[in-house]
Amino acid sequence: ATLAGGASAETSVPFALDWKFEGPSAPYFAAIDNGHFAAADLDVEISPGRGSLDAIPKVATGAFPIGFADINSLIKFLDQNPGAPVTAVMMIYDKPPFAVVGRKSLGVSAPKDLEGRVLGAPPPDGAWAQFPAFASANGLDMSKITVEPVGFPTREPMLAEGNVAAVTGFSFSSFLNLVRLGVPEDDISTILMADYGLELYGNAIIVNTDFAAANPEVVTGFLAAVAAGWKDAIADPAKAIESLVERNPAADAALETRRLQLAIDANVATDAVMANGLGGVDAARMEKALAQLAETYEFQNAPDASLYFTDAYLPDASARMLK
Amino acid sequence: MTLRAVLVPLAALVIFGLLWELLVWANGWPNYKMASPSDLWPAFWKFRWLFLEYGWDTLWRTVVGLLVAVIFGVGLGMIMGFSRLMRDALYPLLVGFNAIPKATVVPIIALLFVGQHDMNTILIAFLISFFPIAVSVSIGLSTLEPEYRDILRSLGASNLTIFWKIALPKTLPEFFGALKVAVTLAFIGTNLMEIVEPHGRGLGHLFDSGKISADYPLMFAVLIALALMGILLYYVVVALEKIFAGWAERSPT
Amino acid sequence: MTLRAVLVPLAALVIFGLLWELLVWANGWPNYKMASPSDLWPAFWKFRWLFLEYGWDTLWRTVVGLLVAVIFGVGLGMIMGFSRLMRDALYPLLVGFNAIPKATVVPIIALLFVGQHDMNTILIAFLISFFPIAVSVSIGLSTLEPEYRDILRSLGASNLTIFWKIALPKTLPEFFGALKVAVTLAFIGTNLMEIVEPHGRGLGHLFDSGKISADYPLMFAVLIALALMGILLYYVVVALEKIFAGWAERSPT
Amino acid sequence: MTNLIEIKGVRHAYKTQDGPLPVLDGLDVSVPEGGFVAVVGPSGCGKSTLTRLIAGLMKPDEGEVRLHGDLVKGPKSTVGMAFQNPVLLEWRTILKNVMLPLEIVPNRLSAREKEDRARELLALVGLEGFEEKRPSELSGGMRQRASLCRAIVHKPEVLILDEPFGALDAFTREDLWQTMLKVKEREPFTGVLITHDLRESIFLADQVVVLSGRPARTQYVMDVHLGAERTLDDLYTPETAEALNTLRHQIQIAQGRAPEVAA
Amino acid sequence: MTNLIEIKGVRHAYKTQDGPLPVLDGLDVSVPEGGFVAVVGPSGCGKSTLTRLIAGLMKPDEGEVRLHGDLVKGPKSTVGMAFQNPVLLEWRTILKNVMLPLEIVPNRLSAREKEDRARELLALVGLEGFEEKRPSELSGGMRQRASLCRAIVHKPEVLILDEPFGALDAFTREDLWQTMLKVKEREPFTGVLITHDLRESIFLADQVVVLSGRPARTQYVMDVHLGAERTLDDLYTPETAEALNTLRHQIQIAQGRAPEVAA
Ligand SMILES: Nc1ncnc2c1ncn2[C@@H]1O[C@H](COP(=O)(O)OP(=O)(O)OP(=O)(O)O)[C@@H](O)[C@H]1O
Ligand SMILES: Nc1ncnc2c1ncn2[C@@H]1O[C@H](COP(=O)(O)OP(=O)(O)OP(=O)(O)O)[C@@H](O)[C@H]1O
Ligand SMILES: [Mg+2]
Ligand SMILES: [Mg+2]
Repeated sequence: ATLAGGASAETSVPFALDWKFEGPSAPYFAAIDNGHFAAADLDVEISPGRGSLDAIPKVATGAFPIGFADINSLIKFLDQNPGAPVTAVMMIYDKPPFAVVGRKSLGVSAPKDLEGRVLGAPPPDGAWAQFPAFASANGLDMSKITVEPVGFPTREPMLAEGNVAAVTGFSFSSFLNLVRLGVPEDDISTILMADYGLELYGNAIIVNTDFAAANPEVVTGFLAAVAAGWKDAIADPAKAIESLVERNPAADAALETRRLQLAIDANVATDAVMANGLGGVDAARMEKALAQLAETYEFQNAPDASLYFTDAYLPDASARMLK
Repeated sequence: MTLRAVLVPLAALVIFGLLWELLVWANGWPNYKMASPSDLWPAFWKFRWLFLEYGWDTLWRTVVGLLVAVIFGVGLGMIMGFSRLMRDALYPLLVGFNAIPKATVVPIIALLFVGQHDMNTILIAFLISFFPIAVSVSIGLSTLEPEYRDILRSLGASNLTIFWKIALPKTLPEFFGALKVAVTLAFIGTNLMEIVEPHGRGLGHLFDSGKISADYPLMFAVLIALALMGILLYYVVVALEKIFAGWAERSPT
Repeated sequence: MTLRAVLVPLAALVIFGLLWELLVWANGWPNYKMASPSDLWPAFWKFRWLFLEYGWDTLWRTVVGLLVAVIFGVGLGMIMGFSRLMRDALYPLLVGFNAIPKATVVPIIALLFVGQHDMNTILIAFLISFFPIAVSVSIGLSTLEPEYRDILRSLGASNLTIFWKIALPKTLPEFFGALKVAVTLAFIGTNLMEIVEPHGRGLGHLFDSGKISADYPLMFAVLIALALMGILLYYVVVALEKIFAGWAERSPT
Repeated sequence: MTNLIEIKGVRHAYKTQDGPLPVLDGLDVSVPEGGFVAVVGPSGCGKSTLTRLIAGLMKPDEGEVRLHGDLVKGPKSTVGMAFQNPVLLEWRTILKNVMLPLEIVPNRLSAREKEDRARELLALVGLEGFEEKRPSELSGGMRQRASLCRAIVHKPEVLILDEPFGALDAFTREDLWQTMLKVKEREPFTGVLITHDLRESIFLADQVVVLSGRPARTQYVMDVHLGAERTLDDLYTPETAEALNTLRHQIQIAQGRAPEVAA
Repeated sequence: MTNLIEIKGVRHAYKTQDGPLPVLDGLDVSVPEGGFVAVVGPSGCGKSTLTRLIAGLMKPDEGEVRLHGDLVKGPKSTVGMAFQNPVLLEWRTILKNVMLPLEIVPNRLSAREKEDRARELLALVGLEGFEEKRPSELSGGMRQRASLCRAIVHKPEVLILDEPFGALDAFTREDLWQTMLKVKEREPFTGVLITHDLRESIFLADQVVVLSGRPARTQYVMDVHLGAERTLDDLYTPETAEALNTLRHQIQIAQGRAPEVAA
């Protein structure tokens, strides 16, 4: 799996993103453009994806040695496909972006407000999948909430039209889409589930375990570069976005800067991360997260936290500090 | 003859299944790359009631959409077949419309008719499948041999009569060919709606559920169920064809 | 005649555009529900270079996929047209395969041939568009009037010769009809790959970008660009048809 | 005398890629009500074109075609036509093929009566037992006979026959001549018969029109003086022999094989 | 004497929905090399079926069909056939239609030579000037002539003609008879001619075979004793008149109109 690229001795490492080239993927491009990967002798090519469930198999089959995906999806994947050679090695979204986005003018500004109102939810939506756990943590009576299944493309337009009072979705995406649709920003209430009792973790860097076992130093170098990329992006989001727009000329720079900033503030640069550095998980919280997952998902096998995350490849905490 | 008509396709299906199993087995592909037929039975069995219920949802909407497509397609085909002007004017518009991926039309429809899930699904199945039918009818009409047309024209028959008595029967083999294509497209249309704008019904929804829980055998099982339903509908078309256009089949000797 | 052949479709397009504008205007629909033609110009203008570059990506992959589909479809159609056994055996499999939404096949292909974006895109364009061609060729062959066939058979001609000299020319009008359907399907295939498995090229990617930044006029502009490219390719097919199957067009008098 | 069919000074040219091909060039034919005119002429001179003009399937470039004094503007259901090429609808049985005009031309027959009429005609032309067969299961001559039945099944006022007996052997043909006379007596019609059999033209028609070579004009018209009751023996009289000779000579002129002298 | 075509005890029935329809029932025909046999018989008796058997397009249920002593197993490129229905390929010009066999049957002609040959034949049958027309622009008789050209263009060893002159007027037809004799002299072939014109059969053939009504068997065989150099005057000799009479009588027997007496 180590391909020496011609004249340079760089190791080629394809990196599978979970989603398209949006603001929150700018830090990885920044890591390339600022030479962090090159410093670790890595030649990284980033590929967009169609969701976590696209990125995970890409890494599990070995097509990509490293990827980026939601750890909750990974847990389910490993439960359904025991022994698949994939695991998470670095937590990026300390708080998952799972959110309920409502409109104050339609009466939604806190979890309790959902009762008696219509909630739009795309069934395959990651945020919707956590909603039951969120509901039980907040003591919501599910029977009082009318859930309307909606499609991804129509989710925000339906809210903008007032067909539903709130939707489930990723905090940064739904918020910005609504703004684009002409909903006043102060009318939008973003209820981040992680702020209301949801203990789950969010997206993490995942690796093919076979690859990682064979190239531990490559993985560690990669993770250090990622941390550096995030650090740069937090310091100067606009510059990071420039790296992104270079890859996707059709992207709207202002919008993506905004999206990146939202992700940084709500999901990445949390208090815990600022204190301990990017990438680690807390074993106690992980146990709670697994328990919450079990509320919504029926495990085929007994959950085992060690299968899903390992800190074996994490670089020193000093290399992971965001400031 | 009838036995053969059943055995040959069945044998083909079995051979195909075996080859598939072999391919997966030989490559040692994991489920999430490609599931093999033997993995699918448990999925089918576990969700057998849902398969029946959702399968029925998908089926009836597809059939209704297809019926609308047949009616509309035949009408449109007649207009284009009889009038060169309309053919010149409408063909490019239709081709343009059909070159637009229907997946992108789904949200527009869903937003236009919020909540009308059945209607929306039927609408997409219809929109995606009428074109081949219109094309085949229009070609059948515009290439109708003048000798045939003259037989009826000399009797003072109207264009509509010419269509019913000559053009339609003569063009039936092509029409049924187009219908076979339309059947497959209508299925795609129904599922597109069920997957892109989920509303908790139909096999598309089941596929989605499989995707959410990363249950790859279930996803493959849904696809196979779709294929089987397509085949089912195909045989309905074949039966109709036997009745209405059996004369057209030429034996080689 | 040639003037008319240009003016009529153009007039139809303009009338269609006006009706659309009127519809949006009369209903007062917001952009995200349905953009109107007048909203699209800024989007076109702003991204004109990207439209050209990505449009070319989409076009050439579509054309290559279509060519493969023509070759494969004609071959398959010949096999099914000449042999009843193969027809009975293959038709159900093909219908089943085609009833599976290609959007769900895209990830499987993408996973099988990682990184081969061009090939994957062409593959999907091909997979989605060969069926109508195979059907039309197979029907043309199996319904070939024995009188025509006998002319060549009596000279001791092989099946292949019969196909080239009689079956193919005689079935050309239907073949071109199928090609017109296939053109639209191939476009859908290319875009499916570009949208579902993003790799930063093609109009599908531009659409996706529009979606990400909720730029509805851009999304509609991409769809219109796709439609126009479909129409462009349609006229290429029409030109070929004029050359090869002009005889089949019957004037009504 | 009122002429049911009146053709005056008709000119027609087909538009082809290499310019117009003049086919009819000054054609005059008139058929009184109840009359039967045979048209003969060299192959390719324009006889079938003439039938299409009378049937209203085409309009002449110049001149007039009138039925009952009215200009022919389009096809009429009172016209029956047997085309030179007996195209039968392959997806219908012979019986259903013959019944086709009855499905289209307004009439008051019940389904039963329609079928009876078609069966009767088929029996008349010797196709009993083939009613339920498909056209592809018939021989060339049998198809021609079925097409003849289709032309007359709806008792048309005007009957146009384009070489209706071309594919038949001498005896079947002579049988059908007599059948046609019988039919005409029972259900009178005004007829135009295209043929290349001069004896046939004399036996069936009241008048024989000889067309010149392409572009065709009316070159010669001969009245036939056989009574309504004709037998095959009438074909072997000296008068008939003379008439046949005159016609042969005229056609030779039409083909440019003999010098044109006043007949 | 070696017979090039040898048909012995051939029986054939078509499978139809109402059971088998026996068409040939004990057919014997033999044609020596260079011979020309005419086959006559009532409409629908099985003449076209016979041609299909000789051409190898069908196999008989019983009996043998041999060419050069070998059982016919399938179509051969040394056979030329003019079908009763002169199907031309609509998408080709007349010239290209006639050239079709030259494209398929192996030969050493250059493109130029092929075209020259086709043009020559078209001129021979009076279709000069129509080489570049489409079949739909031709009259019935002209199509038939084109189809005749197609049958002989590749100089087949065996030529099967199924009523090749049916749609032609008497003079064009007689012209073509003479043309055929000339062609045969220049490019000898062994021929089978289906016709319903008895004078045609006598003028062209060395032997006339009369088939009985369906199911057909060989009912009568007559040798024609006209020399190789035939003129139309030969048709008006007393011998020919007698031969014609005999044939007429035989066909009447075939149609069940006259009692069968030893001829
Ligand atoms: N659709 C057409 N387009 C162009 N030319 C045509 C068309 N139909 C007929 N012709 C030409 O018109 C002439 C007369 O044709 P028509 O069919 O009337 O002849 P006809 O007298 O019926 O001959 P035949 O006895 O051989 O049937 C022919 O030279 C033919 O080539
Ligand atoms: N494909 C077929 N299927 C069934 N029956 C057929 C088929 N072809 C011919 N027949 C029947 O076989 C008989 C003989 O047909 P054939 O065409 O050989 O007659 P023919 O002697 O050529 O007559 P004609 O002089 O009218 O052309 C007819 O009764 C016809 O109905
Ligand atoms: Mg004619
Ligand atoms: Mg015959």
